[in-house]
Amino acid sequence: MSSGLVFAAAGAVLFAMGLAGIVLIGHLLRRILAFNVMGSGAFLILVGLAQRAGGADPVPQAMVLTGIVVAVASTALALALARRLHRLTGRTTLSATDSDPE
Amino acid sequence: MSASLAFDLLLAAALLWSAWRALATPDIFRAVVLFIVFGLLLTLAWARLAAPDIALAEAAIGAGLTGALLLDAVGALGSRKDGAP
Amino acid sequence: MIPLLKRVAVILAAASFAGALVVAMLDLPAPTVHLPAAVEANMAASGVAHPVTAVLLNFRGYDTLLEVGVLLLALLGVLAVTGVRAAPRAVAPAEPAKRMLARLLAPLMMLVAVYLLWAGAIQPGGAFQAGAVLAAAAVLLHLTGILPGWGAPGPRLRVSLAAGFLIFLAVAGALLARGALLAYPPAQAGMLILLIEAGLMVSLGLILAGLFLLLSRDSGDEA
Amino acid sequence: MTLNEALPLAVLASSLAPGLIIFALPESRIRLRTALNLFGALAKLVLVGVLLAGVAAGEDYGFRHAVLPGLELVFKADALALLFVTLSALLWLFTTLYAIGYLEGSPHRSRFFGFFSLCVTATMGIAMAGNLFTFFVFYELLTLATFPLVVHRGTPQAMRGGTVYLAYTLGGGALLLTGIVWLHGLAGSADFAHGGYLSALGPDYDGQLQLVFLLLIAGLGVKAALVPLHGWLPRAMVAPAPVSALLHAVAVVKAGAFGVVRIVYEVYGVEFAQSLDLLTPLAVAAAVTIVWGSIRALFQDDLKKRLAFSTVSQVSYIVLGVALFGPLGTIGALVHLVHQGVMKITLFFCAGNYAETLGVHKVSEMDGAGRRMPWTSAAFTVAAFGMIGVPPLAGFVSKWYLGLGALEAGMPWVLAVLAASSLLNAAYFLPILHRLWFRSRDGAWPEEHIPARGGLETSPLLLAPPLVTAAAALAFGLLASSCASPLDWARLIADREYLSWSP
Amino acid sequence: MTDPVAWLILLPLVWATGAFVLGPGRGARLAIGALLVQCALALQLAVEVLAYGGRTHPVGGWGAPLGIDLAADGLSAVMLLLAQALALPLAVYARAYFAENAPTVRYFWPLAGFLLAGINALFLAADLFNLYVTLELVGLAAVGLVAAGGTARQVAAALRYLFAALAGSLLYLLGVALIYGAYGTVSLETLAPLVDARAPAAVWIAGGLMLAGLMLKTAIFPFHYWLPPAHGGAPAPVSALLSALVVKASFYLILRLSLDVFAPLAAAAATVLGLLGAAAIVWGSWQALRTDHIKMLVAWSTVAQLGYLFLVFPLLAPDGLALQAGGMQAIAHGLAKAAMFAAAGVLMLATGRDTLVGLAGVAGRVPLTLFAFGLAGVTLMGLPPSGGFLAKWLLIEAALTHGQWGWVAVVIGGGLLAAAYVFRVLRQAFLLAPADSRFHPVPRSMEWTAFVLAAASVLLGLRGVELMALLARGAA
Repeated sequence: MSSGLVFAAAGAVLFAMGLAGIVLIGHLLRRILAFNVMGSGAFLILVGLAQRAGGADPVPQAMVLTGIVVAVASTALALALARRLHRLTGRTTLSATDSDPE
Repeated sequence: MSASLAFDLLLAAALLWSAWRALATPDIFRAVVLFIVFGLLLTLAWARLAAPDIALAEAAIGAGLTGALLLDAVGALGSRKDGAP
Repeated sequence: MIPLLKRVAVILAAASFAGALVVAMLDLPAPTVHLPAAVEANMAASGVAHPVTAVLLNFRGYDTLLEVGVLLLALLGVLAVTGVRAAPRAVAPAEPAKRMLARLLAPLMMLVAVYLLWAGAIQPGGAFQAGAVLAAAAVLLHLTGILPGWGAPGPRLRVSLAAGFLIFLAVAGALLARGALLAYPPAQAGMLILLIEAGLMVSLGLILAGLFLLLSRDSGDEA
Repeated sequence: MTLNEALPLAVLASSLAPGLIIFALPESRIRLRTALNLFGALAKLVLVGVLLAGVAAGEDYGFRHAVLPGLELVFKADALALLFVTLSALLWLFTTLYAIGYLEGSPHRSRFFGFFSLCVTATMGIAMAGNLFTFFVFYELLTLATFPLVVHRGTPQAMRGGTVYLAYTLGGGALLLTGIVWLHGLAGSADFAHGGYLSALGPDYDGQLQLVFLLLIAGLGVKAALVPLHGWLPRAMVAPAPVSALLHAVAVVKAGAFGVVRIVYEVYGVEFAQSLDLLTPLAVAAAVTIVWGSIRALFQDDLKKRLAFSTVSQVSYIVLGVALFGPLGTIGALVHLVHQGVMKITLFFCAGNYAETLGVHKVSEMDGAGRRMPWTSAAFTVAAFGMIGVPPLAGFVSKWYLGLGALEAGMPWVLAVLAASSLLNAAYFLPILHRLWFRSRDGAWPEEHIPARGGLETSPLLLAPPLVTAAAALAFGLLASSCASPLDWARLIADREYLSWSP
Repeated sequence: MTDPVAWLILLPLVWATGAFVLGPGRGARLAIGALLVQCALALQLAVEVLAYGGRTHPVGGWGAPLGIDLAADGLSAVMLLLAQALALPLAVYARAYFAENAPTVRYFWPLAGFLLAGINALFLAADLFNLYVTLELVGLAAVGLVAAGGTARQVAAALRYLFAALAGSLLYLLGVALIYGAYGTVSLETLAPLVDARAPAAVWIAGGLMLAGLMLKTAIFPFHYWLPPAHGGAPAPVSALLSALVVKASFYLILRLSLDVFAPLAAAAATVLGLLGAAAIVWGSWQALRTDHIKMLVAWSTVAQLGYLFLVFPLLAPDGLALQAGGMQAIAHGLAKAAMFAAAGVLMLATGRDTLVGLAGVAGRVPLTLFAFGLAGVTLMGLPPSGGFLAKWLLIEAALTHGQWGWVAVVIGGGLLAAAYVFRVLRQAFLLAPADSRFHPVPRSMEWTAFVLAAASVLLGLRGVELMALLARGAA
């Protein structure tokens, strides 16, 4: 039970937690949190699983670096959209009817 | 049960706990703070996984910048009262 | 389905998914390909000593090129959405003590950033971390009222935002004209990577800072 | 690209090119549009003449174009194709003249004549198709090109008629496509050939081939207006008169009938079809349609609807002829394809004249029209007698051969059907003639648009076409045995079709 | 010297960044010029692949497992041709569209540039993680374009789209992580021989996750909920780009993975994908019949037409019929859908309204656009002589040769449903215009762009031989 596998397992639980969060949470900001948790879970699995037999593997680590930057990019865009929606409609959740044509 | 395995398991448990609390608390400000705690714990986890680059990046970008963005968003969204959970 | 039933069902499904995933990961046989050995073997020709930077900038440099594109794209998305037009709104200046602290910290953080950039070749560090530290410095200065928020980025700011990516593209294009895409000649590899990383540090710093400064302004006033 | 390859394409282009140009013409360019239309029609007639001479002398004209690996667009101007091509080309010229007169001053004429040319191009494509794939391409193109003409007036009623028309034709097209692709899977993309190409498949395919035949006939039956599938034809009468005349009396319904001819003779082969005993049910379906169409026509007060049901019945003569196993039946079917076209277009032209000139739409309003419009009524009478089958008109010739074919194929009951339908034809045409000539008019005409002046009962462009086509109906009857008559051409086709068959 | 594979990725990145530097609302001429070069490059690549077969470009010169490879085989060459062939006319259209009604979309050109760069990179990528980055590039650009209109409706639709795209990307990423964990590499070429039916459970889970992620991004039923508001609400050139290209990128990826790496595993999901495709056709067409807004109708039509693409999976076989059908449908639908959205944009500009009723009598004002809409409709209905018809023909033939009757009925039914909703629009336009209807003038270049795209989708029906030959050229 190397440390890689411990964190990979933790990553799996984090991913599932984030996935459940996306489905259940309505509030935009908290849903963005869930996406970040889910992403961190995937990164943990990517590195943890690759290093389950001990020894650092630089390739998944470089991938995770790229992943983190992409994650922050997505989060920034999501936050910008959420704030604009809030500025325009005062709502912090997505309602079913808001995107039907007027 | 070597010491390092115990520490890893403890750290993993802390990670899961902080993530679960961050997602479960309805109050958005405390959720973001818990998320930043989660980010710092994650930095430790990357250190344990012999990935100092990621630890640094996670601290600076993951917890740091994302945390700042989220806190700022909480400030902006908080300015107009909203009830929806 | 009433919300409680739905909540329980989703959590159960997520738990069983996590369980299946962990079980599947536990009984995975050893991988057939072992890339760290290949990285080690080619380190000499990569132009840097630190394996992660070698993979990030050389072996999988193409991923990084697209990734910087993604970051610039995110900034574009934010600019297009927030519809920032009016003059930037100044944040109320914090107490003098904080301002003095910020003035002291900012140059120090820039020094750390440059060190991180330089160290990236031989030990953990590199453009992304350096950029993030620069961005943190900018955020700090903004929060203490020294640095105003951003209006619509002027030509000079736009060029500097895109500079890092443009340098990376220029190098890639030049190398493509000579041979394969991003094929650094081993002799100049180190120098080229440093050039790219320096450009990236500046641009990434500005972009990451921009993400914060543009967003924080959005709540202030009308589009 | 030899001359023999270029000619069929030229025939297509002679209506496609003017059509596309007319689409682009602004509404005001009337003279240019008329010139383009007439030039196209005349050019087509010249080309068809060259083809007729060539095919009679044994030349073969064809063009192949690969669309997908193993799938080709094939054009073949053989004797059978030219029968339909000649009919359409001739009638297109007269209908264009008629349409120019009919649509005087109405809006959207560029759109009308553009789609009108597209329809004729589609008809030419159907006639000259060399394999089922090409046939289907132009078969569906005809549907698309006729829809805008049916809804040309833009009134809600026209829209409803158009929607029904689309539902039927697209549904039929879907069935036809399934059958064709199924055949393509079984026998590859073979070309039409005398005696068909399916008999080569082993006996274990018979069950499938019978099912495919049902699909194909159902698909074609929509346009050939076989009974359960004829509902669209009367409703499509909302279209302007020239559309009803050329398309719903000639092009569209003939496309269905022509398809049945191609499939029975040149896909299955008439002997193979007989061996799969497909012809008898086809004959029964045709017979039912003939009788049913005529009965429904009896009760229609609207003139165009009565003519529409008459068309439903008359087109099935062709299908009946095809189902009569023997050369005489075939001759009867093929010659009726031309004769019915000529007679029915005359009737529709006259109906259009009555409506356009006097505002008469219903049979009950036609009292005394003979005195007011003698020439139109004369043409109507000639065509009506032709439809009934009175010698020496064209209708009699085709019914005569259909009767002989029935005896030859050993189906005496068909004679009874022919006799009954002739009686029914008389039953729904003679009252009209009686009203025309023997009733006097005691009131003003409903809406007299065009006053009779200078000896002409209506505008020359509306009067000339029916007279010419009525004369043709008469000529095809009288000169049937001459060398250049449709009967002679039909006999030529039947001989080639039955080379392999000995009586 | 000019290697089209790499330049097709670098060039759009360069002109996108250039357009950004030029400032908001600028960059149109730069984009159109560059797109001309890209079309030439795509054509050159297609000719080379047709002549010499597929080829790989090792980025950085390191070679497969260590470095990242770019691979161009028949399928990717065809998709690249489609992408450039759509981007050029739509760029011309967008230039006139945004000049016409106030530059509502700031930074359209840089966003569109990054979108196209991501799409080209995706068609050429041969590395699972690299595909993740390209998917993200395409996703964020598309979300940015949808949201850039700035109205509350578009921002909400963009958010819904972003969440779906992010969920899809993360599911896909987890799949990549598991694959790397299992085999130690993410290069498609190295993985192909390693994956077999007896793969460990983690690999099966990875395949399932990646499939689910890509299905979310392709908006196949039941994951289609985000597409109609996003494509229906966005400005016309954006909807055209998204509906014609973006959803096809993730479909291409599912096809690529189920043909190469996950071939042994793909059979398990094939029938399910086919059934979802059939459900998409029915549900999409049903919704298209009920909405009375033009662009929502065309957006729902995308949901339906994607169903056709998914019918390919249960029919994939060595005889290549289904692959040809999929390729032809992707191209024909791409061209037709771009034409239809372009035409819808013109109709809305002309009548000033988005509703079908508002269309009455428009035939007199913008006849060319209506003709374009009709031609595009012919392709969607799969009526001859169009590319859509050839795709339908190939699909039915593939289904019949495998004796799978169900799919034939679905394809035929789908065509009739498409006819139903296309003629809903065409019928309105033939009605007589009510007296008070005013029509705004519309720039000719927009009408001609819609017509050229629609005519291309129809003329495709006359000549598909070379395309199918190119499609059959497997990897080198």
